[in-house]
Amino acid sequence: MVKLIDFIDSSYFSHIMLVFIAVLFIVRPLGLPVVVSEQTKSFIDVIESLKPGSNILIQYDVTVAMYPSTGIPTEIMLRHVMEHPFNVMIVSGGPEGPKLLEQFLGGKGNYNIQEMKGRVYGQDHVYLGYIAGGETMYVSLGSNVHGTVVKDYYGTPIDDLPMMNKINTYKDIDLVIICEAGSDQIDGSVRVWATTYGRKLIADIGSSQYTATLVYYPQLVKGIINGVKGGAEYEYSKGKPGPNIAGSDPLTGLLFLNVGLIILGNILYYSKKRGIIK
Amino acid sequence: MSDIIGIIIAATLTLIALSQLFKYTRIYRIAEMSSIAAVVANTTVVAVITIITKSYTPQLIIPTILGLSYFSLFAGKYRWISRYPIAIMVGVGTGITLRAILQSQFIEQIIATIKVFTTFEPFNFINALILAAGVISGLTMYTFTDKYSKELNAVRIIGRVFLFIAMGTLFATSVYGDYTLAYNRIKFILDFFTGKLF
Amino acid sequence: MSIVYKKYIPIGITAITGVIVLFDYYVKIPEINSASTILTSWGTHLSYFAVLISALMIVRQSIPKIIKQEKDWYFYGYMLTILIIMSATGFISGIASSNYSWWYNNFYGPVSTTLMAIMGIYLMSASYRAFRIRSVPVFGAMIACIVVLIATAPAGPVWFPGFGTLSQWIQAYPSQAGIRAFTMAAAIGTLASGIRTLIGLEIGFLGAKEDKD
Amino acid sequence: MFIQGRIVVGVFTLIISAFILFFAYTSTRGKVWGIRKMPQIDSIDDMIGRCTELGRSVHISCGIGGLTSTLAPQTIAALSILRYVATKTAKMKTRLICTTSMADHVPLLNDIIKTVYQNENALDQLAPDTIRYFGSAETLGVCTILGREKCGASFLVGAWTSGAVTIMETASVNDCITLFGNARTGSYYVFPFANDTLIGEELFTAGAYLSKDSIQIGTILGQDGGKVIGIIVLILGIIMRLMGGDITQLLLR
Repeated sequence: MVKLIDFIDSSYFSHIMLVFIAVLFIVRPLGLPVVVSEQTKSFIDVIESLKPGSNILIQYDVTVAMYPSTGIPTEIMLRHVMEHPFNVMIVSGGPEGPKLLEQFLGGKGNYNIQEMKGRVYGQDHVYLGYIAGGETMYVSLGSNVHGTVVKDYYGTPIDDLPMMNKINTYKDIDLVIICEAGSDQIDGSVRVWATTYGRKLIADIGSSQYTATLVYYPQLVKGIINGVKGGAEYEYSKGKPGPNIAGSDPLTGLLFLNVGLIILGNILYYSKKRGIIK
Repeated sequence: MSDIIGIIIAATLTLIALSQLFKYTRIYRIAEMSSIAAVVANTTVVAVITIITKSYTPQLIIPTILGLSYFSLFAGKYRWISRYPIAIMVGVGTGITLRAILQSQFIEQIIATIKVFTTFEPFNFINALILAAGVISGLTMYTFTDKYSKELNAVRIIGRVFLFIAMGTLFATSVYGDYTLAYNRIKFILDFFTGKLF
Repeated sequence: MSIVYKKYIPIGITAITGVIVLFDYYVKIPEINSASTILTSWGTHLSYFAVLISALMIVRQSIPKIIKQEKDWYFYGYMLTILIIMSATGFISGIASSNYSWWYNNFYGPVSTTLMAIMGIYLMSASYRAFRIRSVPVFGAMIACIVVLIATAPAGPVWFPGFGTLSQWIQAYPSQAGIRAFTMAAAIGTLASGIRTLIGLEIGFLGAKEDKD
Repeated sequence: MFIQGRIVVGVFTLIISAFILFFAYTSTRGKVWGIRKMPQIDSIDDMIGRCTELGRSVHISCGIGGLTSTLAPQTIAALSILRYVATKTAKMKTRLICTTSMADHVPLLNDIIKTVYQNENALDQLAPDTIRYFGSAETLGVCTILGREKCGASFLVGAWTSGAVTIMETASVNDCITLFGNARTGSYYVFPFANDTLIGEELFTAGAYLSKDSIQIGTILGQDGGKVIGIIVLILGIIMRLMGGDITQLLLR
């Protein structure tokens, strides 16, 4: 008995349980229910209520290490946006953004954009690449797009791209979508796009940024996708099960395992203290 | 071919790094040394290239000379020369920090707390009061005077409760992303052994 | 005399630099604004030299270990080999080349992501120990943590209806209060620490209080 | 000349600075201000004493804050703790291991540790690999050090990411006590996992508290003044808002 409790008290027990639960759910997915939260619902509503031909700016600041927790949820969002007849302009404020987005634009991601018919680069979507400068850069991008960026990611002057003639300042942008992970820049983005320029803003963020973003909901940020959880809700409400729903099963398991471990820890702690277990 | 070798190296290093969870073995040092070498090499290459390309700019001649004075660290007695570049760096860092720290972390927080008070409707009002009381008692927890210690200590405990509730909440919202990463690595290893990666 | 150039002049430099950069934020005086920009670029440039020193230090520490064949010396040999090969690749073919990124992606990439994963795994075992109720504050933390964990789990609100609202309330009020108090106090601490640095009181970065030669 | 929208911030900065300077000034005139006991900071001595008794080494790291970034004050506060710890280890002939992930720190650490050991006439005790640079792979390196070199205490002070959890867990497996001091909101939730904590502002006061210098202790009281101003403005604002006024526009001037 004492040995068993010592084993449970050691870290090995929780490590083994974690690996066990993760493997179990990967091998045998249960198809647990998904509840679509209010923030996700309003995120989708904002995109679907836009008129055809609207201009969207996507701020893509995902890092390599955080890709599983933030990048994969953004894929479904990018795909959803691309399915509608919008003009999509994408820009990265972080140096690791381009390599990751290239996978998506090149069709290597979980959703294949190359299969989508009718999407032509330069006419309905443009990628501006990585631009240094953080918040200051976004301010100047909003005031004068053509003055801030000269060439797109592939080296074409942006004046030659037909879509970019429609976008000159922040007034031409109807919606801004923030994809953010790891960096503490959500406040800066809200300051620039919502407070200064008064644009409609929605955010697709990693769960570590969720509390920071929730402060602005629903006044400044109109909708939030919360990491893989939000991605799963997105896929569920679009009726297209994908990697996010597959990933949300083990997560339910792991989070409940965590709750169980905390309760177990307290029970054992008090039993020992009261002398119930010797 | 180099892709396959890359995947094999990646999977091996992942397994070695994960082995640290259960027992520290010497083999773990391979993972450690590989990543240290890669990181240091990367930063060094970037630094050298930047120094070579930028040092000729007239504006940067003084910092280049100051930067070279760092090498006095290896000269024992004349170590103090390296304090001059350090003094500039610390001055810049302190100045940059002091600029906006009160704006975003002090005044805007006060404003946000005031704005929660919207109506006298009981539910909203009590919530707003809880928020304000939490902020005030939390700030009181951080006072350092030894006067009125009895009265202040009672408030300090309340403040501590609020701070810890925040810790619990932030833990619960943040682990979510970390578990996603853990689960993805386990999946990577499983995919490697079942041959899905090749 | 030596204390003047070992201590007082560096303190003066820090104070002047700090005040110029600080004032740049509040006033529109062209001289100060451009001086501040120049000083900031100096700071960035200087940190590249610090990288050189650090790399040199690693090499200086490893080589004696290899020569004397101390315990585990072959690991240091392995590290130096990769370090040299990677730097050479970087210098010869450039950091944007595919050769270079192959080394970086396969030697650093998997370990860095695994490190994040290990952190996730450790968080679970750490929470097992940390949230044992030893005091009133920890009790609050544990309750908040359990409620929010259940509400965050994708299937949580289905099995435990009501936790979603409760979790939103906790996040919006008590927890928000804690974070705000932490942030505001940290701001004042930062300000005080900065001022102590500028007036030469807190000079942890300048060696010891007095230098003995 | 003054930039709109930044005036009130400037005024606040001035007022709080004036408070700090006032308390420092009165201390130079011989007034002794009392501050409360801070057991977390006092425990630093016990942690090092334990290492000396058990014959183990002491590990310290000053975090990820670069010197030219907005995290610089946290790093400087951590360096004050480092100076204190290094003085203690030099006196007690305990081995010190100092790791870092920032290249910026390396020259500083070299200078501080060497000068401290020189002052204590203990330069011969200083091993050549006392300071170790790992780049962003620091966590990995520290885990090895804690396991291999038998550290009895680990001071993780300065700005930290949540990666510190990995170090703390490895430390607890290896029977090593951790002190975690940090003022970054992003890694706020890591505090419950450490044995001892310096939460937020406590980190900044540690240096002044440890110095036992009356002027520096005076400045800590000045910080209290800042908090009192914050509380007063907050309460005034709430009362005005409930009576239909608005102070928020004024604060944003």
